[in-house]
Amino acid sequence: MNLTLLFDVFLIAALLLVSWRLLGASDLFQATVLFISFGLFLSLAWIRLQAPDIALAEAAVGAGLAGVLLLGTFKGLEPEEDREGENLSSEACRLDPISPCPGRAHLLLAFTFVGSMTALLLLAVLDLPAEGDGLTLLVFQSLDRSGVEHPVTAVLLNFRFYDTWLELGVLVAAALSILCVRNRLDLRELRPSKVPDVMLRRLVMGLTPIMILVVVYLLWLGDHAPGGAFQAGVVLAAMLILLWFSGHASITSLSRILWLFSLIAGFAMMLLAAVITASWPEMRPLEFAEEWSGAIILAIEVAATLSIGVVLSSLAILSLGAVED
Amino acid sequence: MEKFYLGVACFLLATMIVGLVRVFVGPDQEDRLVAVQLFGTTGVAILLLLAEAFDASSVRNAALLFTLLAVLAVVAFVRSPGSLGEREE
Amino acid sequence: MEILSGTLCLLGAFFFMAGTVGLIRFPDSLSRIHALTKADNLGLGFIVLALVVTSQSLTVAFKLILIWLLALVASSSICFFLARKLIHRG
Amino acid sequence: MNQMIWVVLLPFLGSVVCLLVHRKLVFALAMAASLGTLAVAAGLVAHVWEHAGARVELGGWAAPLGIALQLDGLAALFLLLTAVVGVLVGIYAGSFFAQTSELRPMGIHFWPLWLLLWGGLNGVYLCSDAFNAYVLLEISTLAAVGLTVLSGSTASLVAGLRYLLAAMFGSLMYLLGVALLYAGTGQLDFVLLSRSLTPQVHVVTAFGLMVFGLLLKSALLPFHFWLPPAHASAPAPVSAILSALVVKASFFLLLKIWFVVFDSLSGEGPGKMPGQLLGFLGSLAVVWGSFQAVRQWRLKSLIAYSTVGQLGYLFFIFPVLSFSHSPPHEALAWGGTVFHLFSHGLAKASLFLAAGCLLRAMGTDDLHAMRDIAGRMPVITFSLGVAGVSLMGLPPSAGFVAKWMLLRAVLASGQWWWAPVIVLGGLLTAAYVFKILAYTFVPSQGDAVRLQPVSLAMTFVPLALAMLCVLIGFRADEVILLLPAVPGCEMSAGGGGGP
Repeated sequence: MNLTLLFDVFLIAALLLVSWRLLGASDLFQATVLFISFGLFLSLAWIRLQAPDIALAEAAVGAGLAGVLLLGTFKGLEPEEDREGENLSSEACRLDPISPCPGRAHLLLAFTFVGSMTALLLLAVLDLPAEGDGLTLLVFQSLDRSGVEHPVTAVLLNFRFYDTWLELGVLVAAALSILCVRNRLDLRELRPSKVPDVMLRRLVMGLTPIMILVVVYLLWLGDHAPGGAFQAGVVLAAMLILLWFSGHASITSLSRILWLFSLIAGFAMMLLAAVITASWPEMRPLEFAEEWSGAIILAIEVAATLSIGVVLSSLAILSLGAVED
Repeated sequence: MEKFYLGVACFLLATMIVGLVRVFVGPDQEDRLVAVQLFGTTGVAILLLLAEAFDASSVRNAALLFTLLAVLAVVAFVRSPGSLGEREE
Repeated sequence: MEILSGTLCLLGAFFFMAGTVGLIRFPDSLSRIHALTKADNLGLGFIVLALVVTSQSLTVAFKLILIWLLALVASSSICFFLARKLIHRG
Repeated sequence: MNQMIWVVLLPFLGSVVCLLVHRKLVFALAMAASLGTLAVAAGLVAHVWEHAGARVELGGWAAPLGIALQLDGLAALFLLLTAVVGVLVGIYAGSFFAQTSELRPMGIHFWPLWLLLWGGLNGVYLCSDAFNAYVLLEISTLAAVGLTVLSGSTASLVAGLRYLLAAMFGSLMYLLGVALLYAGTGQLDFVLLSRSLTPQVHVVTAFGLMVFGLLLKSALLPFHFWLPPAHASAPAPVSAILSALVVKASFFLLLKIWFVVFDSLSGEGPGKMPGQLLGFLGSLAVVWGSFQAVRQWRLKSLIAYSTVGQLGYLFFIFPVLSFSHSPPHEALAWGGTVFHLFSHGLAKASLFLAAGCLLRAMGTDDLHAMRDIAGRMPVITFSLGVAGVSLMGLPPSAGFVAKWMLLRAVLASGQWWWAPVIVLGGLLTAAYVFKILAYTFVPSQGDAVRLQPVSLAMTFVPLALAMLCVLIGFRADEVILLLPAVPGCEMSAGGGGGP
């Protein structure tokens, strides 16, 4: 009896069951809760697929941020009276009053599309060559020239620095877009509630130092093991959101300019590196001298952690704080 | 010993699947959240067992993140602006 | 050592099972919350203990215990928040 | 050729600086970044003119591991178009967002987002890596959606969310295709990919997914549903940017995917049938989009639907080149398509900016309200007319050159059945352009509303764009010379190799 196989079968069964119920749920709250548990199973699946970096990220995002955003959005949709879930869902999914809610034809169309996509992808995946392992070998061969020991970090912050830099730009664009939607210039005055909650304040006071430690630990791990700026940034974001919920000083008390500085720190740091290397005559753009690359990557990771934390917590706070506006 | 840990992990995963019933039937929002909380703890236990079984320390970090961030969703649920409990307090 | 670890592990699994049974079978929300906290704290506790006794390094043992302590804090405060909300709603 | 990266760096620098400096300095610094980008882009065009293309390996990591930037004639022309439209729209926007106290806060977010978008667009033109292209599309999409919802009004939110979902779905389909290609070949670089592809099931699936994703983002007919509301509800400078530039970036990528990456799949590009299908959808877009434009009564909706119609012309290049690779009509097809891109970009920017002026002056963009505008706002009406003439394809505008070349390319390749569509599209375009102009000449019956004053910059930028549109009609030879006969051949010259 192969136990690994049994575990995988259970995991697949759980994933399919949860996603099926998730799609079929008429109650938005149930769907939200199912989505949170889906993240948990997914994280287990990433571990079985031997992608610990993604499992870490999924753990942080799935357990923390996704729950906050979805539950907060649910609170925003919830009508004044505590209605039963059933009547709520059909009202709540209407953003655009002109277009009707999904009807039978929509569902049929969606199922046909998804069905044919699945079939097509299955065919394509079965057709893939079995032995291909991409650029793994090349990455390991070039690892000693990259300045770090963990291959994922080397790819993200050295070999494909340009992509990571642009991804941080995507985060900046997302934060600015939400700001536009909310018609705001910064996060000040976004207070969660006037009611003090002693229990929550104590809890957050206790958790915050541990969270800071974990942020630093994850950041330090990124150099040689799964971890790094993104995972650390998500934990930082969770910490900032908790502080905000408990009424402590959080990013909402930052002045506009300080908040913007931390928002773009990662993007600007990488931009600075790009500008310096591009104007350096003997170097190619984005090329780091080997002896410096470790230090440069560390500095960029610190800035990126700050940015990711601030952007993600701002997104959550802006969408949650909206209810009061 | 690895096999044993893996077996216990399988068992815990099975209890999680059974526990899903509470998420499906509810009836209260709190019931569903409590069930998810149980999943979280069970998931952490599974992760720790897997970490031991496959000898992968990064899996333990994932477990650490899950426990650290477990309170977040519930805090969001009870403290979001406009939440019902709040208005009555 | 391995036998001790195995026994602790089984104990942990039993408490998880008990917690799940409580979650499914208990009649109202408050008692479900009660069953759950007791069960999952003990369950995770025994499993952590099982792993601690067989762990090779001190850091791993330390991390395991930290996880358990965090889980204790998290689940007790979560249950406090949820129970308070339930009681306020009546 | 390392200065190539500055077309990405300068807008990004401008974006970061605009976020941090005092609001009084924002416009000056943003214009400095814009003009700098224009200068670098012009330098790159000159470089291509003298030495053909160039390739830069970023970070010194050679292609399969790292990311390369690739400059060729097509990319240089796109860079130039974006820079010209960008600078002129920037001048207009500086005045537009200073008008009223409601618009001023929007201006604070406009500049960082627009410069971020500009850097992303320039990145797309220089891109030579399938995954990097995805990231660049994401940054452009997110910034474009941010610009769409700049006003925060409900209409713009609904339109912006629909745009976001459609564009994200398109990106994900594209990404799925990239993932399949990477799993199959272990390559991401365009040139290396094109060398290692063989007609297998997963390669064809990847081709289908990538093309589908990009079609969704470039709003070809059945996938155009997100475009009119988004382009019509955004503030005027944003509509101009979205219509003139953003949709074309994904079209540019489609050209590269089709004619560079998958060109080697069979002897004649990715086959005849997909080419004919795109041509058919393009014809439908030309007819349906123009027809819908004729039916609109709001000026901005009319112009937005006109974009749906005009984008259709771009897709005739696929059937024309899928039949045979013979130099004469190939050059015509490339020239016609690029000319159409240019003339449409400039004319559409001019139209949207002029519509913004009218909206400001009259407080509405309802065509019925435009009585006697020709007499009272002659410059704006003249810009509308000139830009309209170019859209219709009347000589001597660039639009005429474009449509004439496309018509000859279609006939030379023996596919006469596309010709009536091109002519019919021109007639329908004439119908909606005359519809606009006719209302501006209706004499007022004494009940004319008082017009709000419109600043000089806002009045003359649309005119400048419209005049440029006519002027490049005289520079057809240079544009054709810049374009490679087959872009794939030139690409492979610099591709691959060690560091």
